[in-house]
Amino acid sequence: MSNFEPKIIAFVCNWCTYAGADLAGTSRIKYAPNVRIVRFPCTGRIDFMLLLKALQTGADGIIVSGCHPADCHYTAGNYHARRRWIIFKSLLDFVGFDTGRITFSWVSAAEGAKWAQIVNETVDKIRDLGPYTDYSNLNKLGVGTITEVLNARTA
Amino acid sequence: MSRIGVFICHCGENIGGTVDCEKVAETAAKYPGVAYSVDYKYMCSDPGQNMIKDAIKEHKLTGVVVAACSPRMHEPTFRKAVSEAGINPFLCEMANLREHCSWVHLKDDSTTEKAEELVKVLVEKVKRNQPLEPIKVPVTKTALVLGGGIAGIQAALDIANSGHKVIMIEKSPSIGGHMSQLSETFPTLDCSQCILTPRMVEVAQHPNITLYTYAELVGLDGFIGNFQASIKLKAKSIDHDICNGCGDCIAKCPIKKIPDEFNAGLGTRTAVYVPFPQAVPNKPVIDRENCTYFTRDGKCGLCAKVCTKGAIDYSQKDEIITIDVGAVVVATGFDIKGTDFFPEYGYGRYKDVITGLQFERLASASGPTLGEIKRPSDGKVPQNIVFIACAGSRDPAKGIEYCSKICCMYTAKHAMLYKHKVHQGKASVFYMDIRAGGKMYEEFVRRAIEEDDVNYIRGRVSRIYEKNGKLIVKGVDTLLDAYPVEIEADMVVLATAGIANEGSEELAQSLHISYDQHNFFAEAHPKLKPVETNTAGIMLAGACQSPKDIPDSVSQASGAAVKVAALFSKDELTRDPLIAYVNRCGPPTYSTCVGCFLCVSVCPYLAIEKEQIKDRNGNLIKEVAKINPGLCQGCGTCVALCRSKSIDIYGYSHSQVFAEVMALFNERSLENV
Amino acid sequence: MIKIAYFPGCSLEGSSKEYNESLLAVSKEFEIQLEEVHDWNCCGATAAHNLNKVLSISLPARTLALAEKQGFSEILVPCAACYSRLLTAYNELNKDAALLEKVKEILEIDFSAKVKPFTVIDFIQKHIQPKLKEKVKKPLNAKIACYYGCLLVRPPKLVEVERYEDPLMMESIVKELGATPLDWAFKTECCGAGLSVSRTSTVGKLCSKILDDALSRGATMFAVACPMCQSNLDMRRRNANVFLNEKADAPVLFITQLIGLALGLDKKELGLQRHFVPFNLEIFDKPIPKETLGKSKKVEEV
Amino acid sequence: MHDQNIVEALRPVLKHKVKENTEEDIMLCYQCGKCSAGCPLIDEMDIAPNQILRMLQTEIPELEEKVLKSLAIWLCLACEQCYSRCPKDVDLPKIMDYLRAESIRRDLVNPKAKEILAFHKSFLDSVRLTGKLYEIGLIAGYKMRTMHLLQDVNVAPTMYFNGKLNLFPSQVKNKKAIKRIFEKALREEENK
Ligand SMILES: Cc1cc2nc3c(=O)[nH]c(=O)nc-3n(C[C@H](O)[C@H](O)[C@H](O)COP(=O)(O)OP(=O)(O)OC[C@H]3O[C@@H](n4cnc5c(N)ncnc54)[C@H](O)[C@@H]3O)c2cc1C
Ligand SMILES: Cc1cc2nc3c(=O)[nH]c(=O)nc-3n(C[C@H](O)[C@H](O)[C@H](O)COP(=O)(O)OP(=O)(O)OC[C@H]3O[C@@H](n4cnc5c(N)ncnc54)[C@H](O)[C@@H]3O)c2cc1C
Ligand code: SF4
Ligand code: SF4
Ligand code: SF4
Ligand code: SF4
Ligand code: SF4
Ligand code: SF4
Ligand code: SF4
Ligand code: SF4
Repeated sequence: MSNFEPKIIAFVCNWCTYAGADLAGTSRIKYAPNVRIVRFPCTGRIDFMLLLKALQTGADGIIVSGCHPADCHYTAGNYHARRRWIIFKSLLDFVGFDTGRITFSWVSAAEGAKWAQIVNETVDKIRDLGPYTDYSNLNKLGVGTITEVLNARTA
Repeated sequence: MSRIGVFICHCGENIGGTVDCEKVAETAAKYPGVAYSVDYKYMCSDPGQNMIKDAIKEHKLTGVVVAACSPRMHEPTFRKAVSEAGINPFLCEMANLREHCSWVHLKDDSTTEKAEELVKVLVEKVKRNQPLEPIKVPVTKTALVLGGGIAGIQAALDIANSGHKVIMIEKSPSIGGHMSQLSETFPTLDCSQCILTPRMVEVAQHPNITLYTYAELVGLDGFIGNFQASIKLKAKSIDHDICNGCGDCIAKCPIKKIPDEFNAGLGTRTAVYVPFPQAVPNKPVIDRENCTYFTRDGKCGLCAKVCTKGAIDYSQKDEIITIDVGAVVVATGFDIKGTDFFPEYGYGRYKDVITGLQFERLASASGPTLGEIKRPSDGKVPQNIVFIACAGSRDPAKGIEYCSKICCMYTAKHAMLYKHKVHQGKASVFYMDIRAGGKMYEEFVRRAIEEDDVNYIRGRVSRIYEKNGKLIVKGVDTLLDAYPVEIEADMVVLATAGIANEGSEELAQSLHISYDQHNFFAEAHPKLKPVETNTAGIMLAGACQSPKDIPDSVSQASGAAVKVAALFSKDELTRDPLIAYVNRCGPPTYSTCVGCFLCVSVCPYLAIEKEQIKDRNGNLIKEVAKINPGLCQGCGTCVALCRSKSIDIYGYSHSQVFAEVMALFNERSLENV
Repeated sequence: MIKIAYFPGCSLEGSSKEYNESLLAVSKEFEIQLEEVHDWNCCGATAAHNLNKVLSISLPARTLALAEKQGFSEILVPCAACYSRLLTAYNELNKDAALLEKVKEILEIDFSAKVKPFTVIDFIQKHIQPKLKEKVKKPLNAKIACYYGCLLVRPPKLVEVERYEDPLMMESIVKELGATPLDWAFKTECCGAGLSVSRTSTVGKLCSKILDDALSRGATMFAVACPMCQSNLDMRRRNANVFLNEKADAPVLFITQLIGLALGLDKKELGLQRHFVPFNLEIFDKPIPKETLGKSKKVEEV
Repeated sequence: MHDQNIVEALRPVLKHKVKENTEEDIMLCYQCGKCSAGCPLIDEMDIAPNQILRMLQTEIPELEEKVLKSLAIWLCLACEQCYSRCPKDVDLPKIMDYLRAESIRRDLVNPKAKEILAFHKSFLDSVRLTGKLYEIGLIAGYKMRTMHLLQDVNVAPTMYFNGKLNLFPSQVKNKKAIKRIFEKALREEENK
């Protein structure tokens, strides 16, 4: 396990965290290369089924990050995201999923250094937790089926 | 079958120095659906763009991924380029290899591998992109200006002079704001009223400006170019169309002891009042919270008896009007902290410990002392006066952590005005730093010290208490090894912090604009968009954004006015069509929407309506959600929320985002899904 | 009969016996039983926290632990310095789990540090004041400077007193005793506290400023709620008088002694003979001097 | 030269030690002087409270030593005035506690602080032996340490006659427990 490199996927909003990660770039702040950013208009858009999908298909850890409370570009999307996350988290806890694999945070457009720090911390944490192997259990939550339905409909 | 073109940019050494761009291009060429893949030194240069255009034609591309810098930098550039080559601009996406990859990682295999994956993600996305047309919306060429301080006045006049209509709303009975309360203004010491009053009058008389005083915004719906403002016109209890402003009612009103807001509580006023002699409009209103006719069931009524014009109308009601406007300038200004929140300065108990604004009124020729500096407790002229800078500012423990910006300057001004009026008096200023960054500002402060002999002491005052009619001010001089300084002052002026107005949070929420942690309204970008907000069509001017002096407020107001004028220069607006929609299909389902309308409650822009689907005979079959494309801003909250997955959103559709995730890690999906 | 855990502290056994005596006497009048924590020890005062942090937490922690074992959840601590030490220990132990473990190991007692200390002022406000007015037999005719010193009101983050620069709790109590509370500026200035023995003249100087402010505003006596304040203003009066133009002779009484007097308790029972600055009941017969100041707004109705 | 730099880099900086041990960040202080302005002992201190923090901010070894040798750290009464008014929430009294302990550890105690230290030590002796403060014992111990044999002769008799002095110490029953606390706490301190 010594050379295990965790795969981290980051779901970020366009206005705050994506821009914050841009700032980390323009400031040349170095951080672990394990993270892949997927851009969303707002954390409010993030469907938590996506998180499960990512875990099911190979992610070891996830970062969800958007604007600070009260700073949402769309006024309130991040509140809705947070509310849904709380419910979702209890569901995950219920099925015995280690929610430590999911980092939920706020990073503003001005917080390049914070972004780098969150990535590094998450990578370290997931490295300690080891690869995620319990993914077949996620089928219990119906991930596979929902995605298939979706793909069928929106293809 | 998709034919995607992939264009990998080196950005000179910026990307190429860390990422093996050639290898990325080679790998990308093997991704399913990729028809063409190439790397080049500077993709955004003219030759780079031509390369893309040529490839589109030559390889009959159906989509383009440019893997270069952040899309926040060059997405518009490349979308424009592809559309010039004849494909829809929304079929172009950017992979961020610079800010999110080469600049933040070291040069090694894992970085190149990451670059490859980032490209792969966007290839999968762009395959599912749809051609979209920008949304066109008409523009209502009337601006709403909220707040009638100097910032609002300047913005209103500039917009009106560029030929557009302006509605101005001021919540108090007169426009003028804080500037009308000031005595003389730094750095030139010209009389505040003298430069302000002509502009106030110009606002009132301008044919393009409609002024509503004693009015408040109650709601704002709509979007850039097409807002609907609801405005509450508070009952003035006087018909201003009839009233001639003679003032007889004011002279007779028996309720005379109301603390006068205009004089910062230093004087009193009557229940029917004009806030100050130069007020615009110069006609009174009745303050219903204090008039006994209202507080004690019709008692008094004197003003109605003396008014020869019959203008008094106790039966007037608050009225709500709705106005269509195309843009909004928020110029609601600021407030200052009182003296009561300082435990160590007496909890606001000492009458002769006053705020800077109160000092302005004492120094003003139109103030309660007619410009003579007299202390509030006994009317004596203070012989020894102390000013305390940063009172509550730069004080995270008790006040606010930021610097209020204007107080160094007005404190120097106050000390100077005092010395000009009380020649033999002694003036001391306790300060921490002197912040005088502006044209002629440093010179102004030096003049106070060098010519007017104001005693500047570097140190924060620990305590003020009263003894034998004197205020004992205890500090140290930190430039003299913390030498104790104890001054027996006759009056103390606290330069209290400039803070956001009470209720600014609610106002921001009803305007859908963001605000910072101190409740000041937030600009869209701290340097490059200092007058816009994050909500298109709403601009900021003046001290509602952060404490500002008059020159800064006026400059920003003119900037906001230009933004409004530029918006009004077109008849139609276009904007990105990345918006949500509820699916529709043929009978018998019509839509998978089950009509729970949970989405309606989460949409921050009230963009979701109910739609009735009826048969030919007009019988209701089903009620479903419908999104108004004019209102939807594309946040996607409804998309994630809808349990029946009936809503999707262009640009971030279910199929796009799932494909992105699956593109990254498909090893498990093969075994499991 | 209400039962309350009680930590008198060393000075109430020694140099400030009268505080203990008057507190017990008054409590009895209100049918409150103060039960001393069994085998309590010294809080370590300033000496411990000046020299050794772990010691400065462990000493008061032992008393907290013993009180916990005896089934209490709160503890009355009349000395402001002890109160400050116990409250600091309470807070640190609740904030820092590692420290709690360490202290448990040092004390060899298993406890959870959940016993919260409170002051005599808290005690009076909660248990005495509501029934005080009806019990007052001899209203006090005096202008009383209520002196709080430092540690009853500071640091505000720890002690949670609302108006920590100008507290009004004792004022509202003496008002119910029929006395006039003084509006003055030095209520919370420091008396020199722990320097009493080692730098007596410093203490004299600090006390002289406190005396001067109160007396120049017409105070006839002082009310205190801390043994250190009392002994510095009383026992060190000679050292303070050196710095004053006129010798100060206003007595310094514990708030509990004042309550006792108003209830009609015996002078001796309240330990009033123990003071350095003599106290005579005649003081209440003298007319109250005119207020020398009147510039500030009146203290809000207390 | 090079070695000198390494030595310098490894030197324990006092302000860092303060932070490790008290969690108080000396860099928060912006030198407004409010603490000194209200300090009851400012007239007698050789270094004002804000200056103490300033000296530590500089990281200059000579100034750090000057602080540890100062009388001011011993005069501080922990009256908490400065902390309750500091705009930056710097807990000066807590920092002072640490500086005193460090001053003892490095054997830099100001000679003029002899009385104060003697008082504290006598106080703790009394507590160690009896579990409580035995005032006569305290004064006796203090006098032995300082040789101020005549101090307070004027108040002691009155104290005695007023019943304020106990001739025999009141004692904690479980003296072993107290002894143990002292031993363990001192060991803890030495391990720093
Ligand atoms: C003591 C003092 C001295 C100063 N001296 C100087 C000086 O010498 N030189 C200088 O350049 N600057 C000086 N200033 C700064 C100057 O006052 C400000 O720069 C200026 O007032 C800012 O103008 P504004 O229009 O942004 O805000 P304001 O003057 O605060 O005006 C805001 C207006 O909006 C109205 N309003 C508020 N909320 C609403 C609402 N919800 N709906 C409708 N209307 C609303 C208010 O009633 C007010 O009329 C001084 C400030 C102070 C406090
Ligand atoms: C060391 C330094 C650091 C700074 N850091 C920051 C910072 O971190 N953040 C920040 O907000 N600001 C910063 N600034 C300030 C910032 O640089 C200025 O605010 C900004 O550049 C001003 O822009 P400008 O367009 O007014 O002037 P300039 O940037 O000076 O541009 C003027 C342009 O006009 C051209 N020009 C001059 N004369 C003529 C002529 N006669 N005809 C035609 N063209 C002419 C010049 O060639 C130049 O291109 C910094 C400035 C300096 C010096
Ligand atoms: S497209 Fe972006 S990454 Fe490429 S050269 Fe231009 S700025 Fe650099
Ligand atoms: S209401 Fe009547 S009396 Fe009052 S100012 Fe107007 S016209 Fe004059
Ligand atoms: S009715 Fe009201 S406003 Fe008119 S005079 Fe009487 S109190 Fe004044
Ligand atoms: S402008 Fe000057 S007085 Fe005002 S907060 Fe800033 S530094 Fe302090
Ligand atoms: S949440 Fe979905 S199902 Fe419910 S009303 Fe909205 S679109 Fe229809
Ligand atoms: S995406 Fe949905 S929630 Fe967001 S603005 Fe559009 S309709 Fe409203
Ligand atoms: S009051 Fe606080 S910030 Fe000011 S000098 Fe003292 S410690 Fe520093
Ligand atoms: S705690 Fe110490 S430094 Fe602070 S004011 Fe009191 S005596 Fe001075």
